[in-house]
Amino acid sequence: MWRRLAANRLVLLGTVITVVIVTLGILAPWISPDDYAKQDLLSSLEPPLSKGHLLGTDQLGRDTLSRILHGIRLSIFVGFVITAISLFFGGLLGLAAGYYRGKVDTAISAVIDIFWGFPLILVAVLLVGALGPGLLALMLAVGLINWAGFARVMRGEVLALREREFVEAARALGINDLRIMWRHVLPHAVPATLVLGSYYVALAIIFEAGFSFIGMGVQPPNPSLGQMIGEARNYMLVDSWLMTIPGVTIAVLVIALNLLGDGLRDIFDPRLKDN
Amino acid sequence: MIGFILKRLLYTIVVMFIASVAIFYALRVAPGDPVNAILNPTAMEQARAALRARLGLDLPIWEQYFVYVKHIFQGDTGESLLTGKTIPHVLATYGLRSLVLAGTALLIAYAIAIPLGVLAAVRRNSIWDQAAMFFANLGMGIPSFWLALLLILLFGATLHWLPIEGSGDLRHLILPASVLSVESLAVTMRLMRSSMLEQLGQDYVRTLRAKGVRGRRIIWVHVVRNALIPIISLTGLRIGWLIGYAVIVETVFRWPGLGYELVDSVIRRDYPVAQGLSLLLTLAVLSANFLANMAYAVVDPRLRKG
Amino acid sequence: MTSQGSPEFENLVGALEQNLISRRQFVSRAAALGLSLPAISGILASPGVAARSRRTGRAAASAPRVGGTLREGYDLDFSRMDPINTSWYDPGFFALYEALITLDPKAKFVPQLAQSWSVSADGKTWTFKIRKGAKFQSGAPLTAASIAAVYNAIVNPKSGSPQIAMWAPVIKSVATGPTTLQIHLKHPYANLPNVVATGYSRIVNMAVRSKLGATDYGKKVIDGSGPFRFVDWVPGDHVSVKRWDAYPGSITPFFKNKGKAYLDGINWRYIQEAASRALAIENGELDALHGPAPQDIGRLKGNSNMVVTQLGEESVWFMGLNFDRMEFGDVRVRQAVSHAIDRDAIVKKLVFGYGTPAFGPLPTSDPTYYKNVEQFNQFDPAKSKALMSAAGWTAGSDGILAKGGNKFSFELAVTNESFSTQLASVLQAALKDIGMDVKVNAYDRATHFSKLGSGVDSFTFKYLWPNPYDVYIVLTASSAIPIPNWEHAKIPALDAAHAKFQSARTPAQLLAASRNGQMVGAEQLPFVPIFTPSNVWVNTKKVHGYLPLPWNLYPYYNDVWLET
Amino acid sequence: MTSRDRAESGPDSLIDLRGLSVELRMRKRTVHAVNAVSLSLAKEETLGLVGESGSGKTMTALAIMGLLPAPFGKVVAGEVIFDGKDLTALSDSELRKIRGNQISMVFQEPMTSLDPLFTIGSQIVEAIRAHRDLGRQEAKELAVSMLERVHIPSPRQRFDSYPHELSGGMRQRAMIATALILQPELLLADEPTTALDVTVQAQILDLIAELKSELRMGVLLITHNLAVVREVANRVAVMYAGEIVEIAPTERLFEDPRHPYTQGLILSIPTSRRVSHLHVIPGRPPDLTRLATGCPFAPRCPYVTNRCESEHPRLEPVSGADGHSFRCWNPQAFSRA
Repeated sequence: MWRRLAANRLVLLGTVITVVIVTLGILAPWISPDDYAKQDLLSSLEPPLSKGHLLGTDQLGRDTLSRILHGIRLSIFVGFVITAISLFFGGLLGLAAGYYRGKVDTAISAVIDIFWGFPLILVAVLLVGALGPGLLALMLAVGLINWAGFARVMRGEVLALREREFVEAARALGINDLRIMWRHVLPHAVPATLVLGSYYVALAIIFEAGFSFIGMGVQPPNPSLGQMIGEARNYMLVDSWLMTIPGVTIAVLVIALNLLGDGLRDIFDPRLKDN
Repeated sequence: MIGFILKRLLYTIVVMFIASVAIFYALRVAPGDPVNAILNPTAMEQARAALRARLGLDLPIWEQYFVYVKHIFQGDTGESLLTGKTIPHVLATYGLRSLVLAGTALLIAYAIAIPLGVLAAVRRNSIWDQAAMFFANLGMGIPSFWLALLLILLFGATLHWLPIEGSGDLRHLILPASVLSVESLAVTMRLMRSSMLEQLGQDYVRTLRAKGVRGRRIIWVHVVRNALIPIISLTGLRIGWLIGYAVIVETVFRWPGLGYELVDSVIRRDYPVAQGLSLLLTLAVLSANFLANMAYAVVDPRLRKG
Repeated sequence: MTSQGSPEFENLVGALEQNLISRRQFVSRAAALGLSLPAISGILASPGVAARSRRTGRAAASAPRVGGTLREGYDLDFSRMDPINTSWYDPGFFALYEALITLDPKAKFVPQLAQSWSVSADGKTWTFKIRKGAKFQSGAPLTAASIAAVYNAIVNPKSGSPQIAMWAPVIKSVATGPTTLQIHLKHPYANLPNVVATGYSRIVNMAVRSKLGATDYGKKVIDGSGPFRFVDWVPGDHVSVKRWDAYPGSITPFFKNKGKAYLDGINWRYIQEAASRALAIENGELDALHGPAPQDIGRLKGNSNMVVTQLGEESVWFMGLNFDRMEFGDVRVRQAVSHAIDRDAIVKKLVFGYGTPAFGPLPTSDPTYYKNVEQFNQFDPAKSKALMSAAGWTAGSDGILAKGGNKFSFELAVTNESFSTQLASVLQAALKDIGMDVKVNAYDRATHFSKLGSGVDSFTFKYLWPNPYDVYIVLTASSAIPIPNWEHAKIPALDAAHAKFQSARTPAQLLAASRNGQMVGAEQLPFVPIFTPSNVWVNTKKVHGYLPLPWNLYPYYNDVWLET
Repeated sequence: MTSRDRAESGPDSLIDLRGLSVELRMRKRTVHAVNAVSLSLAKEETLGLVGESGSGKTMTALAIMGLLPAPFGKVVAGEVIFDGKDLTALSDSELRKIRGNQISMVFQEPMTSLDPLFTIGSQIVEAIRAHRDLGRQEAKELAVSMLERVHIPSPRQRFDSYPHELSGGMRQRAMIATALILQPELLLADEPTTALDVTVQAQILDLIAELKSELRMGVLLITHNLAVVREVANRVAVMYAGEIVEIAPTERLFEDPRHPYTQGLILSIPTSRRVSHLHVIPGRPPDLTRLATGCPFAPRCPYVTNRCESEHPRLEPVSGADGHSFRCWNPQAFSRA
């Protein structure tokens, strides 16, 4: 698989960048030069490359590099954790729906459709209203909608797989359903959901950034890339670095993730292949 | 087809009902109430209590919901607690603005994405193709709100060409619509390209060439039309996404549209407005998907019958 | 501490240039700022000042033009414009309504609806002579009775008026004739003029108001006596008004225009994003603007088509500590918090020097400000630590103060607007240095204020009031617990001081009471004052007769006209 | 060159393939799909081109049409002479004027070979208007009459039906109508019946035969099914591994096939006597990425000799049998055992 990833230069690039950024994020607490919340009002709005602050400082004199690293950490946390959770539940329900069909399917599909019908933004806004702004509301919102996406894909895959000889055979041999699903169906259905997952991670990251940007997401002093841009907005004419750095970071991370996604798709799902 | 329509209708009703309950509950369990938006923060408790009672906020939530539904069936859709504007009026105003924004964005996106997608597919692996795909990746990666700030910085702060916020004349529409269109543009272009490539490989293309039909006609009359089908099904989701995700862009440019006003009304705890807008938003998304399905059938004769 | 070029000084020069204060006032205030007389006279002679005062002079001299709509940007969202229970009074109040009396550029009370007034010998009865010919925009005559109706409505606790506490000494108001209004008091109350001059006391047609209902008036209909009529109000976006051609004219002395307004209309736009405000006026989307982001002011000052007016603001950003939480009931703990805050740094960096540190409950720019409060609340972390250990709190291994196993950690509730969250982070960091662990919670306004109502550990709030001592009472009187005395402050000495203020018989007594109250507040800290932002107004050179005054909060629009 | 001399050519010849070689150039490997194929088709003649799938039949036809799959397909050698012009040398626009006009092609997959979004009628009209400027109405009349000629019932209604509304057989008729609407001189029919069920196959073959005589055109009938050829073809060319291994008048080929492969093919035709034990040619078709030094059929040949392994056999005429040539070092007498 890695060789095939490597085949396409862009995909390779995406993979490498993703890995690097993710690592930076994970290591943030240990590698960031400074406490992301530590202020030095008197040395605020320093430009990049100023002494002691590789990427300069923000309006409160906090070290931008440290905040970026922790911001990445948070983005990654939101992106991957939420996606993982919704993939798990969505996948499970999709699997059940696709495998058992009939009433089970009708019931689950109905639920899927209903959740699918809700605008993510609405769910997010309401949850933020109810739970107060913060990560929890945000992640709940994303999870509540995304699982349906995974469920749909998984269901489709399983419906198709179910008719394949090896499954029929297994059933004929009287192997119990759970075992068949686990051993024979799931492994073949996973790739498609993984592909979707890689895109959902990117989406979740953008979404978190967007909501933190308008102040409905992560609350200070915790750094979120989106929220950093939001705060930097007021200083765009005074110190445009402040909004440029986190912006570029998000863009690079998301683009890398998308490229990675394309790669995964080309490998697992040639049907969807762009070229 | 009729059966399909009826099913969607039922589905829509169910979702709307669930939504209305969820929204109603979520809004009222949220801490804070409209009183703080209507009265002075320093106003004494007596005044607050009086207002709460007048708004019926002292009843238990399920009872309030019951009252709300009763009123609706009596044709009284209520009015904004803050401004006293009737809900239909509010919905019309903000719904329309959102529609204008999302519509324009979609128009911009398609006007650019489709030709570029075709070009990229026809001149596959050419410099055109690579450039197009590069920008597609960029467009999908750049967070819209950040792009918005960059444009404000350029066209508003530096060149002083365009207003940086608010709504009104066309000039106000340019920046938000462009920003909102970028992501759709990128996605559509990619889809159009792959869809074109798929169609170009079809047997009927060979037949057309064997008939001696001109290449340009084959592309624009036959292949493009076939390739558009998936785009149409995407459109539904797109509109939903645009109307929803627009909240971020609307907030950056303070374009008073549906999403923006929804956030505002939730913050002000203007329950009737928030409820109305939420339901409208849900309905918009549902019907967008529905329309996409319809359009599908119109373009593709195979789906017309049955 | 203050010197030439310091913000206070800037404010002062600004005021002088706008002819807001006489040269004599300037001299005395400048001296108060610790400037030597030679220095001061030097400034007065300086070409900049002279030139700019001449310029404003000339603008006012040239002939006013009728017509045009003034587009004015604001930093606050607009409330329902019902004086009695609005959530806040906005500039619109100064175009739609008139008050009994108002303040002139010299902070002197002058006629508006009342042409003259007098106090009885026992100080318990105020008699106002109401001008003739005043009307409401609906056409109804505006008489002493109409005014009495408004005042009597305000004193009803259900009215929701934020002024109830200030009206406490008032028994009732009666119209003894169409042009005679009498206000009867429980006891002498020299502060009464301040109370009737605010936006909350402006005169609305009670007939119309009660017909529509207290909470529906102002949504679609407004009936005041100001020179402009209501057009519409879109919260979060704008308020617009158009000229009232039947306006009977004003008797207020410092208005040059005694007749109807020059402007066809006014459109106020709410611009939430601090950064967008300056951009909007630079882009020509606005003619005037209040409250540009501090970091943009310098740029605006450099712009030759802009007039930047920088005044002190009748406001204070403060931190409220709940006397019932932690040990904030203990004055030493409150003082420890106060000494941990580097106010100069906050002013210098958070608002780029456009503001002044606040060491007492009143803003330095207020005429009644008492400089002696500055002996308190200076930045001194060492002192904070000392105070805390005196209170029995000792730092644990993690550097957090602890006592009997309880850590000193508490919530700081703020609104989720960008400035208050930033201020919160600053306070959080400052308190961490003295071993206090602060959790910042940023809420939307609705949540924030209901949380305040139900009680939080601590919070930040900025009061803004034409006569700050009045709101000081409202926010700290033990009678106002829990709302709006959110910090649940119970300080007998302060209640006493407030009582003195409210029963002052003469302006002299009033000033003395105010100073006493300021000293008590600075020492006892019912709330921890932090700083006062500058009150910055910007208008393009095309706008004339535009005169913002700190003590009126907003400019009057009678004299304003637009060059083409 | 030797083949060039032998390729019969004359005034009555409609199209000449001279040493035509086609390669499919993939990223890494190159497939030698057609190798030095020379054959010619006389006016009004039906030539059957027979072979297993992958033997180069279709590529030969596509090469004639200039429709080799872009971008890999290339004519690397030889020429295709059609009324005096070398088609392989023509520009695409020149070729376009010939396609569907003088030379038409019918494909194997009637299901997918029509644009699903357009009516049958409009797709025929399109073919007309691509070459003649006729008014819509005239064109429609022409199309309808053509639909009639291909025996599509109630052609007027059918004119407005979409492909998915027609049966496979009907679609193939529509395809044929489209192909023949302008009365081409040459029809390339690539497995026109394979995708259809047996009863329909016969009808389509009859239709082609019928129209051939009506329109007096030449037909290159490409199929893997000898039985089909026997019905309609005047001559048969057998292809293997991208080259012609045997070519002869139909009757002769069936009486006296010389090439072991041809023999195998004939033996594998089901007949009344021999349904029980059908002959099967052992082994699989060769890998065309590498050209064998010897006879490509050697690995599967029952009569293989050392020479077969080492030397590539030439296409030699059978003495005394006009128009019968084959490639084999070790021909055996044919026995219908």
